[in-house]
Amino acid sequence: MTTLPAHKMLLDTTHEDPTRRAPLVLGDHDFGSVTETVCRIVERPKPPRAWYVAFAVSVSLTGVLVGLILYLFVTGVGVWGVNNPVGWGWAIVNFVFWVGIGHAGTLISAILFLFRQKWRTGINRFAEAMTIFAVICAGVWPGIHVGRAWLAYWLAPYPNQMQVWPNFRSPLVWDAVAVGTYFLVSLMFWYMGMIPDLATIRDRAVTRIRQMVYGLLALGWRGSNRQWLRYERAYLLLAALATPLVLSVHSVVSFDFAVAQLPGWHTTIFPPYFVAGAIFSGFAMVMTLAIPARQFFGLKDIITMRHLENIAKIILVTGSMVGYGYGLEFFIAWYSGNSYESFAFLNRALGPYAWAYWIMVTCNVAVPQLFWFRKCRTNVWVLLGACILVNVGMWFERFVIVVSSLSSDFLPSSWGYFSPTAVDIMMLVGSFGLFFTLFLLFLRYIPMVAMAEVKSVMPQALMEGTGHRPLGDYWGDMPHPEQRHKAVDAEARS
Amino acid sequence: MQGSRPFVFPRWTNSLRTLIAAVVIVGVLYAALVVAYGASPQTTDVGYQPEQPVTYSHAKHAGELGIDCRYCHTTVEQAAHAAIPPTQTCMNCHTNITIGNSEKLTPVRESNASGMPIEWVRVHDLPDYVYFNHSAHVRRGVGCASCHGRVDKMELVHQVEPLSMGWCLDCHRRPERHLRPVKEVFNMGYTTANQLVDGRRLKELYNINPSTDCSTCHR
Amino acid sequence: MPPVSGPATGKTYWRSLDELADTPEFRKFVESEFPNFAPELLASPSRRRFLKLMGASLAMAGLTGCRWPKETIAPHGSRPEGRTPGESVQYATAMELGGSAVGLLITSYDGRPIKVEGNPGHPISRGATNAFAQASVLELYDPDRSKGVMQRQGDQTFYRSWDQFAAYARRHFDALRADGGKRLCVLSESSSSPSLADMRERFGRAFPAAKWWEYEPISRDNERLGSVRAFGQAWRTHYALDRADVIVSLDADLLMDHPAAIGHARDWAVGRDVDEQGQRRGTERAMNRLYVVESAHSVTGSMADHRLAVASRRVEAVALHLASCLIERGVAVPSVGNALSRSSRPVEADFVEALAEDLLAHRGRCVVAVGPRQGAAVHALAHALNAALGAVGTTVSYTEEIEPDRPTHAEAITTLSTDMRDGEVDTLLILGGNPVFDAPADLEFGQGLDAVKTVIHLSLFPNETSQRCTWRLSRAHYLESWGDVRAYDGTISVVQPLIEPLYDGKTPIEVLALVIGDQPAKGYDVVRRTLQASSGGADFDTRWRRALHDGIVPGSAWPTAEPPLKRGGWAAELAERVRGGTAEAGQVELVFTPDSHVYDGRFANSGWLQEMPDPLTKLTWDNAAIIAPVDAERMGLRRGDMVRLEAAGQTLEMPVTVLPGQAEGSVTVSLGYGRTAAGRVGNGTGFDAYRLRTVAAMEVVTGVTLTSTGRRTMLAVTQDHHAIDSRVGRRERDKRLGMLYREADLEEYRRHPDFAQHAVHHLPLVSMWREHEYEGHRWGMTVDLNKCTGCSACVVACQAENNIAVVGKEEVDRGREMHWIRIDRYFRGQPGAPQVAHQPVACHHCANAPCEQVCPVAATVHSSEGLNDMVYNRCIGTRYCANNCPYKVRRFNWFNNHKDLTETEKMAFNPEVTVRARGVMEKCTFCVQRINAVKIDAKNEARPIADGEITPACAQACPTQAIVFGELNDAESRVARLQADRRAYAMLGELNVKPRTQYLAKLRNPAQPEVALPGLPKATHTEQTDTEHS
Amino acid sequence: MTQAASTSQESADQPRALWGCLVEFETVEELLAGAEKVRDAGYTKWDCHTPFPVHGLNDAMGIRPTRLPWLVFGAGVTGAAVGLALQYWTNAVDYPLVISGKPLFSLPANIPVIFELTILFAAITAFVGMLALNNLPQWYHALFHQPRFRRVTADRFMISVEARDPKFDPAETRALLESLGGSDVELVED
Repeated sequence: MTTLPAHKMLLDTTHEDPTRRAPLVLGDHDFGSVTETVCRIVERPKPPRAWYVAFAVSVSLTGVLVGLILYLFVTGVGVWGVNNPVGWGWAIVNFVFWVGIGHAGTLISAILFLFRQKWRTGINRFAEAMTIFAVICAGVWPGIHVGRAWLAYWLAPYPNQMQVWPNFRSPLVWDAVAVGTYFLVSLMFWYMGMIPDLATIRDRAVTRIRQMVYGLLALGWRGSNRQWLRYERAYLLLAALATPLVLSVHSVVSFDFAVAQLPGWHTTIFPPYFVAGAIFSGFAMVMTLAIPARQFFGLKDIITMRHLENIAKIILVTGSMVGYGYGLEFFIAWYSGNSYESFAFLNRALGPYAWAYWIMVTCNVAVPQLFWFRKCRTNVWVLLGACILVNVGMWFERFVIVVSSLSSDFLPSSWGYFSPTAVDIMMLVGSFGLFFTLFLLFLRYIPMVAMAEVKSVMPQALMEGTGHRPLGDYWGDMPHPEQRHKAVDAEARS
Repeated sequence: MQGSRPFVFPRWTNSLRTLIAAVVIVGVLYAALVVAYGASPQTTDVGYQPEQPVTYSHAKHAGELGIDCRYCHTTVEQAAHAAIPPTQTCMNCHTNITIGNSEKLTPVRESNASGMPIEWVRVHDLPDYVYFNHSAHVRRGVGCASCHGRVDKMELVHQVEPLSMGWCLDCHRRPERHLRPVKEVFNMGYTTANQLVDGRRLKELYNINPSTDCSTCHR
Repeated sequence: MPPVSGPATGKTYWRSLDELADTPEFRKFVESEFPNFAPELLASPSRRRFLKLMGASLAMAGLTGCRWPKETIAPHGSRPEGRTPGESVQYATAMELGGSAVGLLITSYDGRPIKVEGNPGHPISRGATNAFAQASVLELYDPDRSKGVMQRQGDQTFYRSWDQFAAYARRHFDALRADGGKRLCVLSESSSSPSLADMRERFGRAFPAAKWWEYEPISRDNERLGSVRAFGQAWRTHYALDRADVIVSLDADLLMDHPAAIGHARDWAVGRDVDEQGQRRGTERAMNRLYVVESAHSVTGSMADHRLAVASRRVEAVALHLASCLIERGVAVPSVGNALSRSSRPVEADFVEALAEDLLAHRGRCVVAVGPRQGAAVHALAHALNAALGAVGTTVSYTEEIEPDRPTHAEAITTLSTDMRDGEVDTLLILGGNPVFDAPADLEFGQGLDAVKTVIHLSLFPNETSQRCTWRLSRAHYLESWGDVRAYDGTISVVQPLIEPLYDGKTPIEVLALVIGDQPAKGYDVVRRTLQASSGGADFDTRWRRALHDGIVPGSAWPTAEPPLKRGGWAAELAERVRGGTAEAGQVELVFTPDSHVYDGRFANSGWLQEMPDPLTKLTWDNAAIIAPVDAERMGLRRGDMVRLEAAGQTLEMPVTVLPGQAEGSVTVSLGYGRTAAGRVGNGTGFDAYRLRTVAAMEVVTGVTLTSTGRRTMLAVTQDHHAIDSRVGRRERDKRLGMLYREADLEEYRRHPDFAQHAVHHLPLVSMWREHEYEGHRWGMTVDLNKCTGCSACVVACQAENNIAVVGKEEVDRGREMHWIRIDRYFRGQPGAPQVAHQPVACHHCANAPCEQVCPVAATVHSSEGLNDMVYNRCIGTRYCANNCPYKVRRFNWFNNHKDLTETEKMAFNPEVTVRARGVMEKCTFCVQRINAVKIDAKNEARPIADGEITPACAQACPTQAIVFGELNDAESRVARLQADRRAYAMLGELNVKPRTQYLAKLRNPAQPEVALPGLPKATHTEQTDTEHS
Repeated sequence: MTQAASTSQESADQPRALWGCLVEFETVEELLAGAEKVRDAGYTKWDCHTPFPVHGLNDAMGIRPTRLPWLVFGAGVTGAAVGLALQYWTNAVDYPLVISGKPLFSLPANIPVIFELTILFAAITAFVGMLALNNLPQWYHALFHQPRFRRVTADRFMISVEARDPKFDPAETRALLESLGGSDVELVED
């Protein structure tokens, strides 16, 4: 038992004590007020002006992206900086970057769910949304980066008059299948999680149009226990399926490189290190989005500092894994005695792309080390800044892997330098526009916190004495209602 | 809000569930069918029968009169192209033969006079990245009719086979189904009691093992 | 061609063919011009292929099953004898450049010449070609060519017909006959055509007082003068390099820049084709040894076993010192005798001494050759030395020279421009050439021209000169015309047309006939007449047909002679100059060379040549001032820095490029760039070096100042891009070189014939699965690095054969050139005296091709004959294969590269090869279209394919036959035997990709005993001090 | 009021049939207690309505676990089989091409696709199966007529017994539900 006074112990959400964890929901909330807090955001007639500004910007950037894609289609991929030897440029870099981002969502939902990490409830909803949108942004690239995009459907194994089939040995086919599956599963997972909350909004809706729209989306959910039974089982199954999927997807993405024989790509360490990197960047993005969200929409009670701190810890861990990966690459290159390999990495650190390499190392390895310190883990500004840097760093990681490896491979005669064109740059910016457009729409129209799940981890959902327990074991996780009220009074008195 | 009357979807909306399911399933099948048949050359190309500048009748010449294919398409055994005959070839006969209504022949005569070609419309048209060689086929017992059909029965020539890649491959994979003795190649009416048996024998005899390499047709 | 303006006359006039492409006028024009050809041209089964290629591939793309647009077939009205539509035929002809010819076989497809090959029966080409000949097809179809006849009146230009010109000519020239054409001049390119000579005589009879001048900007007059000095009369020197064991080149680019270069290369290669004892295959003779003394790094220099880089003007000193060394060693050098006092300072003593030793050791089996930039005296000395060393009669022979006592080109052009300026010329007839552009700057030829009332210019292009002329006559391309030419050895070839003149052109012969109103006026008749006259009448037609068929007139080569040396003061004079030469020491010299892309400027509008990387600098679309690394370092210059060159009162600003092996204090600038009226391709490329050229200094200018302007410009190179250059990179490059380009000295090779197998140490290459067997055919290739000179003929040949796109300077700079075969060029050793490595790299058709497994749509797979098939129409353009190709030989169509081609340019396409659409990957196919053609023929004739029957374009064009292609499954085939040779190695074989192309390791043959000679780096992998190249 | 509600909603409808009976609770505890009673009373066509999954309720209601997992398992196996068959047939049987000198069929290269298809099939089945077993989408339901029922997705817990239940009797059932200590017991018409 700790010596801290009860209220301190209970209200300092970052306080750790194996026997008494801080609550996941702060303030004097009951089911109704939670519902109220979350739904208010969706139901308020007008979003804050900031929303409009942000939306306008995002939409116009999306427009830029679309315009440039059309330009690309009529002109040819030559409008990018890609060349021989650097056949893949920013398009692929952006693809891997966005797919990486798209990992935290499903990961938080699925893996944390399986591990009974109840703190996920506060953040899983928009983490999942983020996943969907990120995967959409990712999906744009492979499609448009091929020279004859209008033939991309040849990747699909459908019977055709040519009697030719795709080549299933190609990582690109694996990639298409994996990312496609990942998108579908994430989408189902996300939507399924939303059904009860959509029902809530439906039932609170006042205008006919909202009642109809949300009514349609809620599929007539009645919260009946027989439904809940199958619902939870299905959810568990999806989680169980999504978990290996998350890990597989980025492994497969890493195969695009690992299976090639290009020095700097042909590395067995890629799958784990890509997955770690993906989780790393994914959580960084969650944080980047969560902090402003909870700020603007008054969700500090539900997305608590404890959530942020936990994310920070994960970032620290995965960041260090990635750093270890960087180190190990060099070791392997040296240890393998393969001169091409050794040069590839020497060239990364000291060659023409050294600048990119060192940006990457700084952002991905140095910056997260801040999170060893509680002060940094609990300071939103530090968190925000660090996470943005991490995202920058992860983009550069992909840039370094793709471009520096390609630019100098086996024959010195064919070494060449890649430099992006304006189109490259504007398209990357545009993809952010697309992402934020979707995300802002989400914030506006969809409950950004999984109410039903949050309720299920609230003390009221816990029945003393009955022996019944919601979602796994709660000992120490929830302070008893009385205790909480006492603490709150104490807080009020002091 | 408690007081206000809830909006409830009418009862029939529940039947939508089955409808949606049905639409999804049927839709998928339909798409598959469209791709499989609607878009296949079998549907789009077979039967293509353009108007020709001269109403030349293969049925008349090759059929009734029984003129050998090679009389006009002279290069078919030596070259990749089975050349369309020069106007002169027509005139060889038609300078003195003027049976039937001779308006039909006017374009031919004009061309012969001016030296300007008659612009025939191409019926059997392969994509430009496909390189088909007539000599390689007719010299190995692939009959004209196998690809062009019974031209000797056509008033106006039309396409009878899809000429799609899959169609080519079928024959390259199982040539025995189409092989005939080399001397029968130009025999439009050639038939055999048991094609498969003969085919296998000829395949042995002519030592035919068609390649399905990409570069066989695409260069 | 500049926009022509003015009131419409009776006849329509027009800017370019494509402008008219589909107007009725154009159709009429085409029909009238080539009745038989027109229908074929406008719609033939082959033609259609490229006409609507994009359309087709798009139809393929989205709208599955949609029929292609309706197509028509237009057969002949009456088919010409022996013409099979869609089958290609070869005709023999010859192409003349700078007054001597190369015999060619032209592939014609449905009446369109589409490909140039060497004529195996021709003494010079012997089946091979050079880049210029290869590119001549594109020149033929160039839409910017001069069209029909144009007349300039004031500032207006009118389209005229030949009849109109003929009428004018009759009036005009009849008037001139009065005074025997006193004020009439003809300026002609140098030509070896007997018919032209004949017509010239007739012209002389018609206009006794008229003057006839001959001018070539790239002139070999010094050789003539040299022989005059040595023998008292002009003789032409011939080298039999195959008989030579020691070859000494004094500033002579025998293998590249010589009328007989192709033959030289073949002969030289004979001496490099060694067996495992290091002896020439099948003989007891040793591999030959090449010494080169030069300032500019030439192709020949890059092949040297010992190369001495000295300023061009010091070569004579070296030559003189060599002579004295030989004399010391008791060689009687005729007519030099003791004119050389030993007082002449020893130059590059150790090199020359060793060289002298080597020459002595190989008396009668050596050659001393001097280049055209060296003075007459040096040439004379060389003749003396060859005589003294017993070379004459064995490795050196002499024949007569065409028109032995004509004035030199410099004299000719000078006199002419003076006459013009003095108003002594009323009518000037210019047959070919472009004097306004390429005459020495100080003559201001252009201004002189304006002083002439009537200037008639017969020209292939409306160039700088034509623009200042009253009449522009379009000249018929050699592929369009009847004519006759002599090879360097005098062999006569009949030039026969492959196609009716596309642009209504005529040949110089025909124009002369027109001018003097001579009959017959048709080229065909004139040529027949000349030939008949020269070779008797009896059954002439048979011999005529034979000549046409074989491409040569048998026995027409000049007989060789051994002219006696005559005493001359030249030796003393030379010694004098060398002594005085000290004065110039320390001054920067400027050396003019012909350009590897545009020669003297005439090929400036050829995209193929412009984009062909220079063999040494790898520069495309430009020329630059080549400076030595040391100079660059001293002046702090990098490639692309703009400098101001001042020479003989003329100045020129141009970029520099740094080239290892360039002599210190010597700047090399190639001529021919900086055209202003070349055409849409050539205009505004490069910098006009003629502006620095004066009559006084046609070859070398001394006392040049070179100052940096601080500005930079972009130079498109295909190798060593600046940005990629880093210290780690350079070190790695030098480290890898030994593995990629394996070489050894002859001695080491004798000791370890299998050294190439041990250049790379790697684990045993085991396969994880059972390897595929290839019954039937298994194609393979070898490239003999010991023979490849880097001349780049293969690059252009491949481009012509495979419809490879030209992408332009900016795209090349981005690294998007499309060449299927490239020649990697590395330097090794000290930048001052580097060793050069030329390594042609095309697709290796690996058995375990890394590109194949990564393609998602199976667009590149292996054929049952071991080819790595690339299926354009299946490719969706992921570019994954290119990323995964260790040889980086795959090329991607970043844009629709054929979008801007005119219909005429498209006529140059090879219908047997698909024209690739945008967004599609392409690469070397081993010329699969040729393989299949031969296979089908062989099968139709039920015969096996003979070894060597299938030859890819690169191998066919190669002058040294370094590239060999064939059947690996037949142990007796040339390629199989070569791959079994112990010099054979697979580049990057350690990756276990099992390439089907193998290289034969390079051998160097340094002098024995080992003496400290330049060109022999002590350590094989020395750190590059040069930051620019490797 | 229900009357009013329903009539106003669907005037077109035939005379109302009785659908069942509904009771409302404040807390989870009450709900569970009540549920156990109804269970023990032997009702079968009844259900509890909660804003979130209340655990232990299944025991309280005595309903058997769902068979969804077996469907999902089956789908997964199918996915794997399809993945393997597809790749084997297309690359090794229908159009065998020599690619990088590799065997026509090699399992390692096929594992990723097999794996992804397994997941895909299983996941779709889990989602669609859940909907199907739950009769969703079901936009119309008698309970939606109840204004109070809308709080069940927010903060209320309810028990509904259907008239279809054999033991259902308007009076008795109503009495039973009132005895549960919930509030506002009422009959629901359809």
